[in-house]
Amino acid sequence: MNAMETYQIYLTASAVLFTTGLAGVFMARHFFRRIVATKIMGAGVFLSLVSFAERDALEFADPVPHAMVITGIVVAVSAAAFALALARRIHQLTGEHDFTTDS
Amino acid sequence: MTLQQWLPLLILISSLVPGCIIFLLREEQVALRTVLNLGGAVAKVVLVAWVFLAYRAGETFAFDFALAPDLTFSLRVDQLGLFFAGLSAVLWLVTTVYAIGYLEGAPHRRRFFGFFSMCVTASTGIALSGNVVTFFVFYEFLTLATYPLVVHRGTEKAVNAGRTYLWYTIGGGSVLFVAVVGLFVIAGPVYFGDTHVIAGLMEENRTMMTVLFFLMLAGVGVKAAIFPLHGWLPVSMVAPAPVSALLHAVAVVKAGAFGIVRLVYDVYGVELASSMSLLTPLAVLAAFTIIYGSVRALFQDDIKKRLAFSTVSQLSYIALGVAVPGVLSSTGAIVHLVHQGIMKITMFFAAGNIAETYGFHKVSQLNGIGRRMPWTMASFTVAAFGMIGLPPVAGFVSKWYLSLGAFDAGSPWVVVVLLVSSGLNAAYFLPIVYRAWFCEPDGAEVHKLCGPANLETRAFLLAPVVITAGFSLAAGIFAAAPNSPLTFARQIAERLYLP
Amino acid sequence: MSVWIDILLATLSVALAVRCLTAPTLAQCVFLFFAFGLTLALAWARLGAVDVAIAEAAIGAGFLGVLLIDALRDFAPAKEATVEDAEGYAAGGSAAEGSAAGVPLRAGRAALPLLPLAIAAVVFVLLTAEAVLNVRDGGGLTELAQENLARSGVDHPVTAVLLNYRSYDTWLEVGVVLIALLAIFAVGNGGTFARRDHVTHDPVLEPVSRILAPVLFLIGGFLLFLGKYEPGGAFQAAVLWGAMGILLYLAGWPVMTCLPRVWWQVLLTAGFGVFMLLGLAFMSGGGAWFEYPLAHAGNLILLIETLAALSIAAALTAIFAFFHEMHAPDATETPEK
Amino acid sequence: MTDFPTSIWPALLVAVPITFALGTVFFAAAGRMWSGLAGSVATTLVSALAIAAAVREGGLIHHLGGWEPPLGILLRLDPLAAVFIGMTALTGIAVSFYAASYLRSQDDLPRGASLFWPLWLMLWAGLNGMFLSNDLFNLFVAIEVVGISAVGLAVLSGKPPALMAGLRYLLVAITGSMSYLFGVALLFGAYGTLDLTLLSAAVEPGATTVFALVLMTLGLMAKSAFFPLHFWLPPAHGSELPPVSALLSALVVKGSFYILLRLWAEVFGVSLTFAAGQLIGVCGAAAVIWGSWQALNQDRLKLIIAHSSVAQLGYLLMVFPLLILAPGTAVAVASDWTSSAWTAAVYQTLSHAFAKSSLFLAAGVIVIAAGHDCRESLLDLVARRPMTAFAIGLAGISLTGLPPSGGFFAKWMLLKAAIASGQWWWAPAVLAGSFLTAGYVFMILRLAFAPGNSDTENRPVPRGLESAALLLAVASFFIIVPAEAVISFLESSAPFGSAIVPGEGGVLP
Repeated sequence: MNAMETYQIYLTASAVLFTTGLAGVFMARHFFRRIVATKIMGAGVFLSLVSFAERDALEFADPVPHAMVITGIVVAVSAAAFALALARRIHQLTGEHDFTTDS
Repeated sequence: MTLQQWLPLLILISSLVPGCIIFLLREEQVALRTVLNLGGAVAKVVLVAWVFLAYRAGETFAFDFALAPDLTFSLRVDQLGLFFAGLSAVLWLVTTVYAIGYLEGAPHRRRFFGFFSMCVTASTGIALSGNVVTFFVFYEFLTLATYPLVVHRGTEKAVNAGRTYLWYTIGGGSVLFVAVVGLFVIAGPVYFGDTHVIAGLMEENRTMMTVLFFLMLAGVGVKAAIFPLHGWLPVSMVAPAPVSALLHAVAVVKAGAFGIVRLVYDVYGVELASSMSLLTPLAVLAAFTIIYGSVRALFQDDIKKRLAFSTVSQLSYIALGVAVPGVLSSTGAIVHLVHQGIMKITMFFAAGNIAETYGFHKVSQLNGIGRRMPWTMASFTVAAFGMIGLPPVAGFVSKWYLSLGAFDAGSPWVVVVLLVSSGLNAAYFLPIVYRAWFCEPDGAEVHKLCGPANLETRAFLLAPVVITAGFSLAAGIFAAAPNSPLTFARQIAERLYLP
Repeated sequence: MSVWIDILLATLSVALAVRCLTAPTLAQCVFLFFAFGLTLALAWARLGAVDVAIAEAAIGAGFLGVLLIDALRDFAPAKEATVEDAEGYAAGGSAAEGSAAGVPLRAGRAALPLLPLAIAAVVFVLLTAEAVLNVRDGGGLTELAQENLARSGVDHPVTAVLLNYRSYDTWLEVGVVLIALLAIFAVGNGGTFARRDHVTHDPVLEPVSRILAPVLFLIGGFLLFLGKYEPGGAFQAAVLWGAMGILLYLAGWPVMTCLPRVWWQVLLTAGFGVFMLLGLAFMSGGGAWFEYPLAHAGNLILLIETLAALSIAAALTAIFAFFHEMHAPDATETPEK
Repeated sequence: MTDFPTSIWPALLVAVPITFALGTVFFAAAGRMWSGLAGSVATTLVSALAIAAAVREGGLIHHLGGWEPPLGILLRLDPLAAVFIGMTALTGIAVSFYAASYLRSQDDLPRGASLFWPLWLMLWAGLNGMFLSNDLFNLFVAIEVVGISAVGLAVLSGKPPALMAGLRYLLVAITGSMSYLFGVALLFGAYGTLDLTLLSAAVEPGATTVFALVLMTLGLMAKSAFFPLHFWLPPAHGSELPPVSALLSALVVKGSFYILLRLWAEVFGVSLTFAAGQLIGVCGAAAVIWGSWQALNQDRLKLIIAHSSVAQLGYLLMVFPLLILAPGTAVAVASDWTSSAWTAAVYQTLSHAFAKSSLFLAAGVIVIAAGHDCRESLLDLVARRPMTAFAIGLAGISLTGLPPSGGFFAKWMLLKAAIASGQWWWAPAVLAGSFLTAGYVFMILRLAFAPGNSDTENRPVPRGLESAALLLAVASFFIIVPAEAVISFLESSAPFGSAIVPGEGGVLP
């Protein structure tokens, strides 16, 4: 276990998180959970980026992936907030909270 | 480029531009529309004649325009194309006159005449196409231009006929498309008459070239209504009579038949095609279609439907003539392009006159009609005799050459087919003639037949039918004259077999 | 020893993620998501990404968490219909209606497709992990970023990347926030907010907000300024200021209606607009877009960061207010923005 | 690539629409329209000037922030990007005028409908940014700008079906872009650069590249609604406001296709195999047949048009197998068909963009006139609205691929490439596609020719709406005319014309 470096642990976790999120997007029914699932997917991606940054660290970690992740988080949250607004609006208008009635 | 070089394009423009202007006119601008229509039609005849004379004098015409990479729009004038262009131009003039009379007062005439002009543009385009791509473009354009005409009446029947028409023609067009692309990939832009190009490529691509031949045959075979691709033709006779005339005699089916002629004679070359035994299947199919169409025609009571199945049968004479190698057969095939056209258009005009004047659509209603409409029925009778192959009408000449050619090529079975077909032709046309002239009008019809009229029908309707019947007779009687269709056909055919 | 902390954090984050998606109620889902976000933030701190940790904790878990909680007001009642759920199950599984909270995953309907799915998921995870772990070391851009730091106008490499090397990305990202806000307005009532003429202060939050709001404002400003040298910067500041706005809003201050319409418009677009225009302004000297003269780069970046932070904070507040008022669509509306 | 001169045009292509987008925010509905229109005109002008400059110079670049890659981001206006930007501008300006007239004449729209203008101009900027970007991560941000503003536009009508479809679209978009970003992370980890040009030089075959390829391809395919990830598109495009449907179907799906094409040709070539191309091609063929068949079986005009998009996008996928060389094929030999395949990709994109936007705009006219878009709304259209009927006819012909339209040229090139490369098995799919397309196009025309019921409503429609639809239809038909010039411009620079050699990457003959 000691042979495994810190970043590798988190890389593994990132793979699992990405898959979990991906599965969640497809398998979850409630809008709410699907939106959360996309966030988990995103977290997996961001974790991998940060881990790569740590791997490539010299005296400090690679700043480019960090900046990418900060940008990515803001973008992802904006998208999620929009999705949530949509979901709430649909719920208000129709009482639906999943896609079962839609096509 | 001299003015003369632009002549082929002008031939197209003479119907394209009036068509476009007609679309922009208002519905009630009848006079202007009529002037445009007739002016365009006359101009086209004059232009074709001009080109013909110039061509005779040794002038060559080539109008090439690179539309896009690979796609060179090319108009060429050769004897065969000119022959077909002349047929289209003359019959369009006649049909225009007829259509103006037939549709007097009908709604949506603007649309009708607009597409009508497009249709003839397409068919002269097919005639003058210099290469396979241009031919394909006009071939598809013809489909598009005729569709609105088929569904013109907008009734459910017309719309359904339009659907059938489209499934067949678009299907055929798609197959032709693939084949044309395939040919392009192998042989580049194939110009008509450059048969040596294909012959040179034959060695390496034998299978591919065979496949392409049959794909192209299937593509043009749809419009030529070769069994089993003929299904659209009897259905689409619901269109107005001028359209039927156009579909059956001038534009659509002729485009198909002309396509077969071009494919065998000017793309592959008759020698190559026969040496690869590509022609035998075509001959068998054509022979079958001839008999099949005639048999089906026997059982139709609807006049136009009977005529439609007769067209299916007659068209395959052309295919059959093409499929039997030899100068005489080729002459018969090529001349039948014209002969079938003028005879069949006469019959459709006559049927249209009867329907328009008395509302009769069935063969069984025609008892005694000859007495009320002597000119119309006389013309019909001439055309019917021609179809049967009785001398001296044009049809006899075609059948004569086809039979001679069959003997020449050592295929006497073809003659048997022709004889059987003639018998069948007689069996379904003679009853009409008999009823018209020798039966007493039935009680119900008497009343209508006794209506007062100076002429049997409107002059615009009567003149075209008499003229085309006259053509049919003249083409037969003066077959040996220096400028008869037969002479031209013979010249074309002889050139094909030059060493 | 430290490896075990990492393993623990990694495992915990995965467990929280899985549990979050399969939690029986939406409320649990939200709180697990919250916990997941914080765990992740810790993980990032462990990986030396303090900026990211702050951003994730503040925006990823914090702001989105608040929105999710607010959304619960709409969706949560669905889970109370437990009796119907039970009947639905008894009736043979048409539990789809009204039981989304009870049946978190689609597979809840029928267990059969679960097996191949699970196998597929395991294979996918293994593949992903295999691919991810064996990524060869591309070297990254650490050195380059460091070498050019002196020419960037700031001392903190992450800020240098965000606001100089790759400022175009950051600019577009500020744009994304604005677009999301516009899109959210498009969903609902075109961006109108209830006018709180009669100020109804929340008895608990009102006194809290009086103390906390200025503190948040100051910390935000500090973080913003700090970004030049240390982890911190526009986004982190924006979230704190946004939190301030949200707090004031919840406390009952007429946040969304106290300013005239046009001021809100200016506030929301200033960050994005000025960021772009400043970039364009210095092109006249033959430079590139977003290329700043070295002498002024530090100050310009600070100015841009301040405006961007203000805009994002305003957008976050507006989004939250919009969410909050979504629940009561019949409130007196007055056109805004 | 990098030898293109530096210019400010690439920067302006993004900055100008955004400036106007921000401007529109400050106005109320009427002012938004005028400022939005001004923005559209300005962006079109900038696009025209930028393309003119690119034609003159062969291509333009712009180093953002003055930093060279890999540290900075490079905007690259090469011929391929220029053509896509031109497509966006032409569609954009026509739809903008349509939208101005549409939004003003319709009084049953929600209050937020005037947000069309800022969202649309942002979308335009995002698309231009996408076509220009030479940086993987920047592409991600541009994708998100496009994605969120597209969904924002999609839900403008505020009706529940549109919201539902919009949410589905948004979830697919987020999932797709996260998948893409994971690929970016892997590539960055492995090669330490985000710049496409540098990456294409550095990339090596191996598991990482393959995995990134799969993730990015799937993510982009979902965003482009490529079969079998197309499920979200028909309900979304079928329920939006007409100008929005036009924009989204014409432009937005093409954005992710553009990135996919670039990535395959420039970056992933080393890890691609002949079989991978075939797999994508099969997806394309299935899309063509499935989508057309679905379109044939729809009752509502907008749904017919939307399903047709799935089919027409399938043709784009069929380009990929033709770009990848079979083992042992010489690049010089393949230049015969790779150039045709690239032409097919570009022309199918262009002709579909114009034809599809024209059809959606025409559908909007019909909905205004008849109040709905069921089959009855089409009855007697030829007599009631000849201009719209003509637009539908022209666009339909181009969509079907009948000569001599732009769509015909695309299909000609596709078939030519398929036959020349020996992959004749794509021909039946192309053929079946044309056949079925003709089926639904003429189903519409058939109804248009049929006599109408007396109770079919015929409300007045602003003339501008019909003209915009016709303009795009004409564009779709006649883009064949400048083909020679367009192609020679495109051929002047990679990746156009390059063949993908497995194990080596994109190679210009």
